[in-house]
Amino acid sequence: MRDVAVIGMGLTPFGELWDTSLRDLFAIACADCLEDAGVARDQVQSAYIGCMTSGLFVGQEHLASVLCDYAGLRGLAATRVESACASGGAAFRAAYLEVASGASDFVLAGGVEKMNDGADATYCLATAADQEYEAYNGVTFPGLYAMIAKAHMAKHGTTPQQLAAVAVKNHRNGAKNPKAQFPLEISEKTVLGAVRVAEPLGLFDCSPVTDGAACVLLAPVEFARKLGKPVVKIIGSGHATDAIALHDRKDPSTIPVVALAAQRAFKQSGLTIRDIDFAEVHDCFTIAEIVCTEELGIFEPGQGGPAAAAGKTARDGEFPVNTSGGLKSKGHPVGATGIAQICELYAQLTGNAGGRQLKNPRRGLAQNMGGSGGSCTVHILEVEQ
Amino acid sequence: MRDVAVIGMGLTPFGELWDTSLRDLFAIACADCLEDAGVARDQVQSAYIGCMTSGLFVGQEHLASVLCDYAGLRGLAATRVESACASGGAAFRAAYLEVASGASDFVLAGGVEKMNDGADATYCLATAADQEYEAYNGVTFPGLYAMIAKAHMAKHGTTPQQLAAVAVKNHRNGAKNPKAQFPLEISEKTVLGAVRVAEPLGLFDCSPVTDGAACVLLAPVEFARKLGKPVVKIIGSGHATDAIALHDRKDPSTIPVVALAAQRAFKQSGLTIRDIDFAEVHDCFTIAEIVCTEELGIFEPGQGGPAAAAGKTARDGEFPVNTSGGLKSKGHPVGATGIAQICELYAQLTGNAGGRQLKNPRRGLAQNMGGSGGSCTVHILEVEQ
Amino acid sequence: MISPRYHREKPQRYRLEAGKCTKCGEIHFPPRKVCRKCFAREFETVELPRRGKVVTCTTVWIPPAEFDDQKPYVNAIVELENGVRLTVMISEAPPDEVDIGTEVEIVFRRLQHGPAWEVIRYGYKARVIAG
Amino acid sequence: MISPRYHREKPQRYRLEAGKCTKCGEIHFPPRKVCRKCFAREFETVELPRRGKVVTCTTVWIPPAEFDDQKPYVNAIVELENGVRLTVMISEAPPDEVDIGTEVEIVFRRLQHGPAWEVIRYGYKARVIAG
Ligand SMILES: [Zn+2]
Ligand SMILES: [Zn+2]
Repeated sequence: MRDVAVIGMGLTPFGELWDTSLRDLFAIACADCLEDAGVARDQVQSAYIGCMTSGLFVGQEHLASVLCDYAGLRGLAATRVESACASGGAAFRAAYLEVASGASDFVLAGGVEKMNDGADATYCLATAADQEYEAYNGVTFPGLYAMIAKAHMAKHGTTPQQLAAVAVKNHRNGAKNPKAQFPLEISEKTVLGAVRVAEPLGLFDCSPVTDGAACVLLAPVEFARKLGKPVVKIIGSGHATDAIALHDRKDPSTIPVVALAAQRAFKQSGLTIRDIDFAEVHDCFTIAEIVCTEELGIFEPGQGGPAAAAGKTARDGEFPVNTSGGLKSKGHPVGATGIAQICELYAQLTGNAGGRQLKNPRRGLAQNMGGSGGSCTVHILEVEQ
Repeated sequence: MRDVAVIGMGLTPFGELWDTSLRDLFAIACADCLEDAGVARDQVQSAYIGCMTSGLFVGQEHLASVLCDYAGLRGLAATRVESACASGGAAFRAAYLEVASGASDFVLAGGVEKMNDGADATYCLATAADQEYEAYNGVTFPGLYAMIAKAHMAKHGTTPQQLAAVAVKNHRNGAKNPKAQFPLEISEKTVLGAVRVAEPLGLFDCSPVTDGAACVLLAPVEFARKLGKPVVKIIGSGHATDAIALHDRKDPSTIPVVALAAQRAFKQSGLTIRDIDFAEVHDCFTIAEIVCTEELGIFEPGQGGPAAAAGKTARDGEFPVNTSGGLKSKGHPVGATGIAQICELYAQLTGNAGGRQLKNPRRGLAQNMGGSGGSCTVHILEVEQ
Repeated sequence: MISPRYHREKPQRYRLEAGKCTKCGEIHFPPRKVCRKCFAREFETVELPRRGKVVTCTTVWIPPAEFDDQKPYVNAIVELENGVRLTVMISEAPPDEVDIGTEVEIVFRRLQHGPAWEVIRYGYKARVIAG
Repeated sequence: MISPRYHREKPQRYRLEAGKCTKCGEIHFPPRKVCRKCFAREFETVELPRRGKVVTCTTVWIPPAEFDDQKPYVNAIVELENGVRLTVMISEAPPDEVDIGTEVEIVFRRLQHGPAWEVIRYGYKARVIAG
């Protein structure tokens, strides 16, 4: 396989963008990405676009056709990819493999979701769970993660304060991100006192409903080296699936699909978590960030909560997690999230992360998860020094 | 890139399968495919599954997770791929590229659609067109192809009898296909006298609403050569998109995305249409087969109709098209169709096509199209001799 | 049709507002964020001309449920005088009066009323110009 | 919920019918076409036991629209006596009576009635067994 690099990124603002349609969101992110990369649109040979459920959110399928058309990319090979909230990560992996194979040189990986368009978001998102044997019985997505939290608390003594620490930290990071939906700091008191969604999760334990799009452009590393910019290589890609229903997995205090995807990415790169400087982690709910930091091996099982409370995952902590603000503060347009994570890695590794810039990070990891843990992708990016 | 072969296939019966759910359809096709290939399920590293709109048809997304779970394939990397009615072809291409890249050895390409589950199929299918600027104004999918037919008739003198010849021929082929939804011969009189759907198309010019699933397994050619079976190689893969709205393309009597995808597949294989022995062509409507045989170069522009009427595309004609019965007689579960076409190529090339077997075909082509021509894949398969 | 999407497209459906690329002059209907011809990203708003000709058409006998009360109706692709094309429903003409080349004008009409819990949809149709 | 899908799952929702692999004995609920454990494809129908314990649970305060009249309600994952797990709604118990380890029995109930044009959904819930 050829070595592959990310050579440009584009990201719309994240938020409730009532005036901007699904197709326009993608067109903006795509145009920004190609400008950033400095590559002409007719050089792009292929695109993979992550989107969870445009059919339910806005009544439109055949996304590769409509989105590329409106982005001015007519003619290229383009495919929409879906794996619930991991759609973006899955699109990135498919784009990576196409460049690695040698079939194409310039491949776009995009993601988009238009969630504020009148549809019932709770219903639409529940289609990422088992519709017949979970959602049918009244369980919501916050409800599934609440059951994970309950099990984690019972097994490890994780506390509501530790969950709140994740939200507080991610909002502190998001406040430095001009694209974030909620770029404002919040206090532990705000999180703990918020309206209840599904016990033990309150409103501030949950990521918001967001419109947004993100794109990155991939190319062979040899090409990237000619650009005179930092060269950001993809050195590991892991992808895994698991049973869709939470009740069909052994221990609801764990999300094993994350460890499996990470293990594959680490194996490819020949690294361990100790070689990674920072990570974007799928914090759809505060408990998700805690469990995922354990599954990734950043902390031992049960230590994710105490570590968050101790500031270990803060921007100046020993292992910064979600410098972008995460899904929690930046927003979570489900199909776009996996690509937005890659954008944050790329921004940090090229030194363009503005007020939230880490000091000379060398390797970042992005972990993007579908449903309650039915699918996961993990990617590791490294900047050449 | 490594050379890649198809080493097994599985196909459910096609039809109105009220007793079989989306997940069960896929599980059956997948299990049949792995048995046919003789590969253990834990060797399968990855899967791409084409499905157009399970969100609208059955209210379920996150397909890669639920389908692999119910197929017993838990843990592998799996992604759902969507490009309207070309979803299956897009899944096949992604699977091909993953094996070609060297990232994985055994990759499943599947497709599934559960269309008979209570949802309004006309609405669901219209999401493959521009929902805001086509469907909003009352146009249906048969309506779009009817406008293509009208333009083709005006430009080339194509007749309703020539359209009918496509339906009669495909039903003659489908009558020999035990998996076909409507395995029965029909007469020109039946086609011309049928209830009108959208002028000049009647009911028998249209493919039916179908439940079904299809899978093929891909592996490196070196592995395929050890199996003691005919070795069926993928020698060309082309994929293209175009504007989603028919009114945004220059000439509605043509479907240029087909020619573009074919050109890419021919370029890769170093062949022309003259080197191909037979084809599965996307006959979602009779006019589609006529236009596509022209776009593929089998016939000159305007000659698709006369050629069909003259029997040139019959099983014993100079260029057999849709020996499977095509979408028309075999059925058209939209996400599965592109894979079912590959199954027919594989069956013909390995000598397993039963009563519809061609005499020693060497190379077959599969053309799978999305919407009214917003996307298309073309694949060329060759059996080693 | 749910209301946020409906409201966003009103300038197009009620007034045929298009986007003209300030760099190359290409007119896009509906407006786009990126010019399909030159990839520029600035546009001015222009209204489309109302007259045009039928490029191709069909009579729909089996419509989606929400158009069922209007069947059979004619759908057409119309090319307006400035070359922009629209998919329209033909208003107030029997099917046999519409053919390729038929001259039409764009008019504002109710398209359908849908189920009770949805917005009533309005927009453009095309009417045959008496010869 | 539209009716073909509803009717297909009735044996599970009304009678807790599961599929037991005739080769390895693994019990699947709902029944499957392929055994997740041994990949065999033949099954016999068995009914699930009715008693079990709560593995984890939550109180849902913000439900989807169609469950709004029942809020707050408790969802739980229940492990039945034979090890099979189900996601259920808890019937007839205030939230604070349900916790990890709580013993429950499966009962047949109306789950919700949905909008007027849909089927009324029935199925299983779980009831706390008085201690
Ligand atoms: Zn321009
Ligand atoms: Zn078994």
